[in-house]
Amino acid sequence: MQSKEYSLREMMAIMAAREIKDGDIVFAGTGISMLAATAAKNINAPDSIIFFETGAIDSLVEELPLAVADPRVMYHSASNAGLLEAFACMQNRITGDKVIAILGAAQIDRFGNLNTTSIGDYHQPEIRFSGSGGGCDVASFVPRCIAFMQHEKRKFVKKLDYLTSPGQLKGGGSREAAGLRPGGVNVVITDKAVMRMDSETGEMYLDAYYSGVTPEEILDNMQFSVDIARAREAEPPTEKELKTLREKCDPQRLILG
Amino acid sequence: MQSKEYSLREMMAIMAAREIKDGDIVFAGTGISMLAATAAKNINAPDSIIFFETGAIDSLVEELPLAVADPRVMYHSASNAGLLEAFACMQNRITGDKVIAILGAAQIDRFGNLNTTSIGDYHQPEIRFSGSGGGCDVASFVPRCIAFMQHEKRKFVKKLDYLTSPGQLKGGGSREAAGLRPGGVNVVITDKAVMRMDSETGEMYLDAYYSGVTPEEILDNMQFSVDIARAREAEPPTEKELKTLREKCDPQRLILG
Amino acid sequence: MNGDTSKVMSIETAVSRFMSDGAHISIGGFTLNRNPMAAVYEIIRQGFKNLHLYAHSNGTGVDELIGAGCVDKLEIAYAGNGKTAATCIRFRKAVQEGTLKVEDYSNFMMSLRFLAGAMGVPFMPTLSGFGSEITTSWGFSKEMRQADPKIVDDKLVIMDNPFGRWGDASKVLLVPAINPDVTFIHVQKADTMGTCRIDGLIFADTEQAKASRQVVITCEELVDPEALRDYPERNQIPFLHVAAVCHVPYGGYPTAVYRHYDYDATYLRAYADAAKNDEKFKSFQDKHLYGVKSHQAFLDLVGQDRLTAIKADSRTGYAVNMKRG
Amino acid sequence: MNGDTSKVMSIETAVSRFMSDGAHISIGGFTLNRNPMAAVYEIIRQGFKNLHLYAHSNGTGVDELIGAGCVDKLEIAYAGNGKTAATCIRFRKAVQEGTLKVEDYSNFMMSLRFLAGAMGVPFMPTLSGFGSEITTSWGFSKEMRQADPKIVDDKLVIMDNPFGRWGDASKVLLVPAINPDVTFIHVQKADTMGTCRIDGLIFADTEQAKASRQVVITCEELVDPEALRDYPERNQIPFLHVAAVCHVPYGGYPTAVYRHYDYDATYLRAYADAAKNDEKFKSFQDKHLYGVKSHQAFLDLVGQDRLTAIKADSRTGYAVNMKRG
Repeated sequence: MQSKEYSLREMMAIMAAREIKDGDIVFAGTGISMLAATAAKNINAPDSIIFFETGAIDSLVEELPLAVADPRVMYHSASNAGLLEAFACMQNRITGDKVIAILGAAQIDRFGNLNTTSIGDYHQPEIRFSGSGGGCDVASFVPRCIAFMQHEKRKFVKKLDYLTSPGQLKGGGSREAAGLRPGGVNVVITDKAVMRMDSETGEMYLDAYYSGVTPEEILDNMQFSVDIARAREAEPPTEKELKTLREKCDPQRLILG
Repeated sequence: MQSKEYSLREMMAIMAAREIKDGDIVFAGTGISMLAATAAKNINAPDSIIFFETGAIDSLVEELPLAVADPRVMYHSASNAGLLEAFACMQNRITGDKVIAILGAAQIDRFGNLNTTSIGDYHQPEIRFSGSGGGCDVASFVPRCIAFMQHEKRKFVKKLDYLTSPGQLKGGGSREAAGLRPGGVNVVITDKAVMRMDSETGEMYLDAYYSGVTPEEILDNMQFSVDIARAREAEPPTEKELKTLREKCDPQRLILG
Repeated sequence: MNGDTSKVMSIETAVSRFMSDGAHISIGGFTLNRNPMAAVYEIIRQGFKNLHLYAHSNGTGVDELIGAGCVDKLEIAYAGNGKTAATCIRFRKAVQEGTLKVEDYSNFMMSLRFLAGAMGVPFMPTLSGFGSEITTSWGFSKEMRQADPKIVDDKLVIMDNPFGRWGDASKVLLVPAINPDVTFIHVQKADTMGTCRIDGLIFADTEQAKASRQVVITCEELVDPEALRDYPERNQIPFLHVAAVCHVPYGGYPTAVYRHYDYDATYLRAYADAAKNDEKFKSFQDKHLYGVKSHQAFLDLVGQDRLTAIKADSRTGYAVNMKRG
Repeated sequence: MNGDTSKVMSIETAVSRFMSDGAHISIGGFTLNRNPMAAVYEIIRQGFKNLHLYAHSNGTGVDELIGAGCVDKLEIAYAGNGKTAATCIRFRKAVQEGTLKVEDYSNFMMSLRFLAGAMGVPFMPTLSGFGSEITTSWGFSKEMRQADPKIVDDKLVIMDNPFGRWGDASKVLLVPAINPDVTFIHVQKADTMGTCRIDGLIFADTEQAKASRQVVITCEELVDPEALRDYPERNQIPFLHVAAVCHVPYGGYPTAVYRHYDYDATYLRAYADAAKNDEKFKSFQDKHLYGVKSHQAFLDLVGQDRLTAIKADSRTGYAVNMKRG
């Protein structure tokens, strides 16, 4: 059963949660990405494993952490190690191939490359952001990455001001030519749509638009155009998904607002 | 006060113990080298720190371990880690420069290079030994290494059958030219004498012969000759040294026999 | 034997003994957790300048040091502080105004750089970062690097895999070792010789400590060496690496220390609010930083109520249901 | 959630499921400590041959596998077993008789090779070994290496430091990653998901496990996952890396398992005595290895008196004053 009453943030969290399958190791960041990971665990992928770059594995997240170093990620985990162990686990193909990651960015381009560093000239930036953190590492190693974005023209750009985290670089096999393994962002979840990367060209295309949003409106909010021929309307969250999200995952509404 | 009644093994243990100073981190192997480290700690260098390649630091050695992985090295230590931590601690100059190591070998040459691998052709050996273990690593990293040897012609050889652990290689700066830092064996303690490496040439010379042994007898038991001009008679163990060695360090006479 | 307690000293003494202007330093912790804040505040109060700071994702401590004008050069992966500041505010301001030179790496790269320093090798290899501008945009120019013997000539090096395709890699990216002059680490428990036992995540503290020429430990509890010899497997930093041990309860405040106290969301928000405006920030610093003489005086100013509110629950290790919204 | 117990199985099942002739395998422990002996004996009883074995200083297990004729190729740093055998006896015999191909490394190099495998990079750098014949004498020829895709083409590579003299090094020696098909580790405590808690020294077990495609854990105590969640910092191997968990009390016997039991010096000496003579060794194997059907039957044969004699003292973790001379 579907619900008409939900926020865009709830929609985004559920769209991301649906990408996660049982057995996946879910690399979670802060904010809505952590909520999506928790939602998957509580709704559709109980045997997914929450994993933090700080080194915590399979934490019992009773309260939503506000950072990946929040003590709430340390409770009741299978292991509390450190950054080296966490990134090694993703770089190593044996475990790394099971990882699905959720990332955010200030800018994304048509090939799923991300900017989390700066706007303007790198040496004299107009706006400085936090920097890569683990983003560049995750985008380098992890076969499946979800990017969370606000669907705005200044965020879906023709050319990134700084390429922090590699996606398909320039498409057409340029990722592998640079030395990277297959991977990087393959799904983009926004407040209007779900976009994916074409496995042939490496270019973004519109996979699903949310109820009440047209493909044209989506194109109007991007600096580059994408293929909309494959687009369908996204399946909205079910009552059950929403109930779990609200009551089990973020009862304090720290992320849902 | 000196004692006339002591075994050669006791003499060797005490000679090695005297090389150890307070503040030294003592890399100990098995057998007599472990006994020497314990002797130093109990006699002349109470603030030396016993350190095992298996990762134990400052263990409380209540019984002599029969191997560096003996559970007796794990008791009451400051840290029980692993091989990587132990060798990193020696490779790292900050801690590594404080290490003094005790090694053994089947063969040694005039430049303090050691063989613990094989006799005869490496691919079809007449006698196969255990191999490097940590020996090659220690000889590569540690500025001061003591080698324990039986003073026999087949052990002090013109040419090693296999160079396992680097000393001064071919002398004359060849160690540094190969990529190694200064270090390797600088003292050789045998059942007849104490030999040292000349800091200029890297070649072995006779530093001290034990009571009742002549320099000529020492030369007779080596395939190569060494400078004996600097030789003096070694100071025998004191009563106090022997008492501590026997009563505190190896009451079961596991090593002293 | 080994009863030496000469490493035990006040944080004021440790900072004045081991710090110097222009020093290359590193601080432990991650964003809002286990930052060595008592040490950070003391460095600021003692007025050390022109520091070269190495960090991976240290938020709170890094922003305070930058905000106080102590830092000239920063090598870092991430300057954010959880929900209170997606980008650290004084950091952003300093970069945008050109008063801080930044060299960007990733979290893994910075961790590997500390590991290389700890292991005593010139670099560590990774498969991260090919195609990223981290490899091509250098915050520190080649000229600046070559002019300073304490800075490595190359930010990183990319080379072909010398073992063919072994390890399923065609290329490797090498990141250079870091060996800070001094590293400050805050832990739950340390003994008088300097051995440390950390609860919860280690972050990269172990590698930071082992890579450093001098290590200053602040701890919630200072214990006799005997007390940490029961389970040596739990001691992550052996005393060999430690130069000073300072007993500073709440030495991580306002960041969290697992099983002891949570972060103070109220304080971090007040800091973030003040940080947005130069004048407000100056008065915030005057009150909380320069207006107090010690970490204890700072805690007294904050008040017992706030410390009680963040007290860790014994089951979970954090303050359950604490107001954080 | 995560209550999955499908990894729990007998050691017989685990060996038959994950082993195959010609497999590349690795075993944990060090000389006479925490070798996965129940697994080793089961591999021998099930008759796996032509194995490629990786070890650093594993004595007891390595010599048994070689003595039983299971191993064709060995990459190792040290084959000795403390006082009972300065050089492992069946190992020495096999090398001298030319029935075993050996590639020599150092302890640090082997540990770094497992670390490289665990970290997912093709190699690790070290400053060890320049000038040693380890670098020039290759046990596995270049031709043999190139013919086998599971063996790296180069034993090691020496190159100039790409960062100039950074890290006080002119050259670096690179050792290639190992990723075994299967690794066997014996631990004190494991949970049903596969997470392990090791007491005492770790040796290189963590890296060996993380480098391996499949990991089989044997444990003294099998516990519910809940039981290891109290202090996650103490769990060195998270379940992500583990394929099978087998509850085998005394699974490390005759090697020592810290806080549980000591090595059995009597058994190790009897083994060493028998190993010196082919016929005596055959009857020793017939009795202790092929004459029993399981590890429990082997322990029954050894007898309760011997197990009592090696029982660990609760203060020290080993058998105080045990006869070892």
